[in-house]
Amino acid sequence: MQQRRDLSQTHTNRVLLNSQLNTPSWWLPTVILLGIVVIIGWVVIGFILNKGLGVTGLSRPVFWGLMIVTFVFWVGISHAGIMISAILRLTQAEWRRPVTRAAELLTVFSLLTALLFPLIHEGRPWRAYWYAPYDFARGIFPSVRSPLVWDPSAIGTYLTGSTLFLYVALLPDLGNLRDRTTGWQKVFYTMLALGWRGNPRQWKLQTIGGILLSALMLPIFVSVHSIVSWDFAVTTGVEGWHSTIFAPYFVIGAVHSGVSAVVTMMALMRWLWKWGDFIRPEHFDALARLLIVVATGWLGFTFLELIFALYTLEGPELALREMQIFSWPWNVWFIVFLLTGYFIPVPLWLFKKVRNNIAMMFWTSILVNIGMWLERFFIVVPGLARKTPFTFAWESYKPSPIEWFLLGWSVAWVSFLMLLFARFFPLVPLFEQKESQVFTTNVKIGRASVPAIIREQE
Amino acid sequence: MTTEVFGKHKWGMVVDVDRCTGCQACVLACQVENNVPLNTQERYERARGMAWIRVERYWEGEFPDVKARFIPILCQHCENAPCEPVCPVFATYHNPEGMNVQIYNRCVGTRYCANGCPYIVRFFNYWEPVWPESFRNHLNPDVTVRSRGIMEKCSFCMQRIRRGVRNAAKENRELEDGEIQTACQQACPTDALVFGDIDPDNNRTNPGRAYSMINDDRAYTLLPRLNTDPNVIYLAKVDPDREGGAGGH
Amino acid sequence: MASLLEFIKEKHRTTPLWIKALAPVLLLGGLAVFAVTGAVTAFVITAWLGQPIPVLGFDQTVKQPIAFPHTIHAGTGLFPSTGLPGQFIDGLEMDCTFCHRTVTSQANAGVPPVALCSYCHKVIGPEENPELAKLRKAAGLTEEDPSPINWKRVHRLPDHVRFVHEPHIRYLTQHPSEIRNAAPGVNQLSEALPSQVCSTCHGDVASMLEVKQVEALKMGQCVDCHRENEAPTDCTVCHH
Amino acid sequence: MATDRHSHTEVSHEHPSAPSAGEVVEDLVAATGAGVTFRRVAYILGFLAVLGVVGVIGKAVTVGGDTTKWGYVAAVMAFLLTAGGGAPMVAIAPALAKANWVRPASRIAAMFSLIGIVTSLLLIPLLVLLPSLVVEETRRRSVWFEAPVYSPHVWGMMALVGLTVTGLALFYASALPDFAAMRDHSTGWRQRWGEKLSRGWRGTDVQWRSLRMRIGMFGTLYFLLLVFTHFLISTDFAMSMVPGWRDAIFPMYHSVSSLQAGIASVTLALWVARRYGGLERYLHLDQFWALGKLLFAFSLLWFYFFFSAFIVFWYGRANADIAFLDLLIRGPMVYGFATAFVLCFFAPWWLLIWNRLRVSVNGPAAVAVVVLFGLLVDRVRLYVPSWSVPGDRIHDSYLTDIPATIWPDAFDILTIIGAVSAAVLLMLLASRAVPAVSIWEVQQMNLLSRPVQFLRTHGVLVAKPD
Repeated sequence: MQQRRDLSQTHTNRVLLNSQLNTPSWWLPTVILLGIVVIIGWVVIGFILNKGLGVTGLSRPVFWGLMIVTFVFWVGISHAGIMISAILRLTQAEWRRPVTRAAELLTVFSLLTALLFPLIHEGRPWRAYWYAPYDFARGIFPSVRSPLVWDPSAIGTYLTGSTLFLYVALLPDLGNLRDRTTGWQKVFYTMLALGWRGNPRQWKLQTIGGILLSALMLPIFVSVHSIVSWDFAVTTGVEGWHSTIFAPYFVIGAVHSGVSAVVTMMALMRWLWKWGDFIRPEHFDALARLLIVVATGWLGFTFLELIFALYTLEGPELALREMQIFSWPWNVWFIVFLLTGYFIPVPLWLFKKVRNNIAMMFWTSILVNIGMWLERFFIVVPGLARKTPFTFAWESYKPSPIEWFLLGWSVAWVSFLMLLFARFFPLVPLFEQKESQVFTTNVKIGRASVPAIIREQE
Repeated sequence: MTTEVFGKHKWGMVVDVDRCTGCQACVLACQVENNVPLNTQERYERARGMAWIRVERYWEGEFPDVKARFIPILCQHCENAPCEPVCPVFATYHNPEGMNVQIYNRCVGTRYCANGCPYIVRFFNYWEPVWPESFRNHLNPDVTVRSRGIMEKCSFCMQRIRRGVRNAAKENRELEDGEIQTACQQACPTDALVFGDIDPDNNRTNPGRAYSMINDDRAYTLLPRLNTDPNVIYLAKVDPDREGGAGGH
Repeated sequence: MASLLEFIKEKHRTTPLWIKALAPVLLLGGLAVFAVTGAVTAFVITAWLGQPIPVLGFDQTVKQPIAFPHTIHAGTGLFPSTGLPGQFIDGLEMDCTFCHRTVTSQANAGVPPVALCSYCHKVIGPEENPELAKLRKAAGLTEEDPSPINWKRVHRLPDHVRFVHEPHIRYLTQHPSEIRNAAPGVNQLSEALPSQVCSTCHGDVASMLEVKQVEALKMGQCVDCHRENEAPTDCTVCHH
Repeated sequence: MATDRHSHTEVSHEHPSAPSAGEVVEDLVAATGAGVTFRRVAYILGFLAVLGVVGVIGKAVTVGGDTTKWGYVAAVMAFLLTAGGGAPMVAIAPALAKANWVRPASRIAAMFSLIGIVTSLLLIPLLVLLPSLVVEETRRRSVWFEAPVYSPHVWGMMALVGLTVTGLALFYASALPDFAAMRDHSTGWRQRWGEKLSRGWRGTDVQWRSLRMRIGMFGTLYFLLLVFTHFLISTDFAMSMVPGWRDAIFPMYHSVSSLQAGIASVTLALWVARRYGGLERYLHLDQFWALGKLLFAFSLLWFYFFFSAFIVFWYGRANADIAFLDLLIRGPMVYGFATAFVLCFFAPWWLLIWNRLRVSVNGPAAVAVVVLFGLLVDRVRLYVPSWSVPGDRIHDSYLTDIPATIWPDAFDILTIIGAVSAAVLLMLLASRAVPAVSIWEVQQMNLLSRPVQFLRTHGVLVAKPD
């Protein structure tokens, strides 16, 4: 709060709506460039559907590869939204305010991306509707025992909830935009604003809606990545997967990568739209402190996962771990994973100077997500490659160029969606910003001037 | 009795490892019987070869007292199969005859079952299968040709079982032991594979050959710690050099 | 009064813009949602009922290389000749199994070899019937080179279905009450003839000038019938 | 002061009026006086604690080296570690997150580290009884790979003692200003006691800064040690005794239920202090409401951690998985499991979801009793069957025979009652030696928050210094 400054509402409106009212000149070229990549990606997906999964590097026994890793990765990123907007909202953390919208948005888009990957990773994606209980004629329902049936329902619920949450929080800003635009834009925002006038009743309903959604989404938030983890953990036959710790381990890892992704995005937003007045170093500082706790928790879980894998002293398990940690080329990647996931960023974050340095935060948060992607790779692939002594074809999995391309494409696709969204809707919630201005103040205690927050009486 | 009765038998197989010479006749017979796509060199290089039954070689003992052993591995038709509950669409399930079956037309190709299988006997069709033109009319008409994007695995020659049961019903008689033979069993020169009804609750006058072998001293199952309860029973290799004569796997 | 009118006008003028703007969108959007929902519902309902929409082969006839009349061969009564317009011929009431000989013993009902046709049609039927001329040519009874008849298949199950005629015929002949679309009285018999059974799935072929598929023969239908008759419904019975 | 005292006895949403700094000191120092009832209770508890010692000795004499019968002693040790060890976290965690409500509760929470003494004493007989790591070339499952035979014992003891010492250090560090207050505002032995322990506290800027640093440091260290201790105790004292039991979440499950139990203990202690300690003025609905929320959250977490393990075992169906479920959930401990499930999760869930109960003083305290009892049963469920696996079977690859239910005998019951009584007695004695509500924290809270008129409603202005 020490960097709090009084910003007039006019200033807030003008700066935060700059993307909508005066589109920056870099926006169109960037979107076109990303758009080209996106179109190529869709063509590639069409190619996979047309040719079949032979074009991937998958083999036997590594039946799941890069696409599943990428799926888990994006589901992980999606955990940022609820972490920031629901948990911090319920605990009344003041510094969440400028981040909420972007985090929620990231949740929605990364979930959409995540859902795509298992779909195209199926042998016959056009039959995916069999996951839904519709077909009475044959008397066959989806198998509710399968984690692959739990998955779509959990992710679907999360996606629906996040979208609602995003929209409810968008309403006041849409009203704002409606009053500041003309022509087709006015019509567009008028329709979306649903008659928002900002009267007390509407504010009350909007607040109740937000709090209710946060509380209801918390269990979903936990369940989504737990269920993703059970995709792996319920399998007895794969060494390294059958671990009881997977659910909380995945969830905390997801928060680690998700919050880091939010940091990356905030730095970008600050640079691109010049929102230095609103996204301040103190916000990075708070997020970094949160990340230190989360990352350390995550490291603890990683440690427990490894220790209890070795706890059995069973041959196949030991062989798997030996390969994963000590054999070439896995050993190098394992070190890279540990360094990027924890041992480079976290010690750096311990310094206040680093926490308040946007460029450092940007690069360290990117490192975290490289590490977290590698973590998922380390969970999915080596386990399958060294499943049991019966693997007669011990061929290591080599992802094909198409799979690598799709991984990169997914980043471009999410960025594309984000930029497209940012053109039409404010990425920093205006009303939260103004509310924060009202709620925070400085009080004099003795000789010191201390930042203070006005809270509703409990 | 004139209609086909289903679920009366519990099929299983006994594999006498001591008799196996590793000649691979079973592999070839299975390939021909079940329209398994041809394995090219490229497929094996990419670890995508398909063989519903395979002969694995393993080494026993420490050098220099090391011995090469062979063991045929096929779908174990586990009673407690890890592949079954994970399928979201019931494309694989346990049928009343004790078999783990794969329904090709229901499969969506998640490959989750293959991840779960500790014996690695499930195969995925990465490509549409192709046969040379001269082979087209040699395909078994009783076996579905699997298209790309679905899983397949040993079916215990389901088509032969169905035909045998139907013939018995047509002739209004009980099925005889040994009447149904799987392709691999038929091809085995040393009679190492024995297919038959192994249901212990079945009140039969003639116990049947497979059934009489499952309680052998040498009988064991693969990976017992996973509690998959396979219906494929192995009889251990007899090793005269070793004390007691029988060496386990 | 005037002031009231003014008031209403004023009220009307200030209708919120968002309602005005939303109205056409809601209308179009509503229609679109309705259309999509309708399409999905139609799909689901057809799947539930097991009844496909009558296009693409179902309930349609197929042009065969020789206009073979099942009516004249299997029916009773007077039927028009397919080759000679205007002529009528008495139905022969032949048994289905006379031509489809393997139906009681094997998977396929069997299309008779041309020799079986020519056994009768060497002598029966006038020379000037063009359809019979095609048959005789195919059977090698003429000077021309014989060529096989490329009969078009009417009832085709998907490749992943293994349907065997034999047990179905066997069961239905012993349980005539289960026969559908049968001639009057058949369902009361204690035992039926194999040829009285066919109508269950194929309809009254004897009355069809050109054979068409009358039943959908979707999986739901198979499963329903198997359930009603306590036949096995395990997937592997038909799929392997 | 006396006129508005009654207004705090009834539960209301009104913000409590802040007593002046002087009143706070006098009130809280005066509250350390011991009455007749207090003495009586203390004597009874002391007697029960002695009975507990008799219980442990009786146990040693009657069953000798057979581990089977020691399950209940292990269980009560684990329970005390759970309930007492987690409590100081309640003081630290919200303090790190700058939450104001916790200030009046932090002293009592930190006081719970004294229970570590009882836990450490109980560890002694158990360490002797732990089967050694390597027997006839076979190793029992352990987190120690190539370690000396007695390493688990050494590490377990060091962790527990370290935890206790850190907890006491935290307790002492945060009590320094209050000792100074005792020095300045009381007479007799309390003054001398305060003078000795306050170590020249004058309240200079340097002293305050080092106080805050110490709390942060000891707090972080305490948390890390807590997780580590649970990791060691739960694996060496429970998991390693059951062949095939490999449950990576188990230490975390212990840590989380330790926090749950800690919250419950603090709630209960606060309620007792408020009801019988004459501290109504300082312990308000705020504290109970906040603790109720936390208790609710942690009860749900209990289920989450339990279920994460359960579904993997249940779905996995390997022999070891089945044996584990048979032993702890279906078999000899089925009633224990059902009771623990209801008391730790189901009852708190449905009780605390009810606003009238959660937003009250008595409600969370009542649920705290339920949760504490549930966690005792849960520890019994986890430890007793583990210790009842025959010694020659713990090197197998998985459990083939499920041992029968072991019921507690008289000595077990005496031990449980005695250990709990000793723990409570220590707490009671400590509350006489130092104010049960931290004086400086309350003063600081009054300084930092003040009611304000905000637009048309009432609000609180909370200052948040770095």
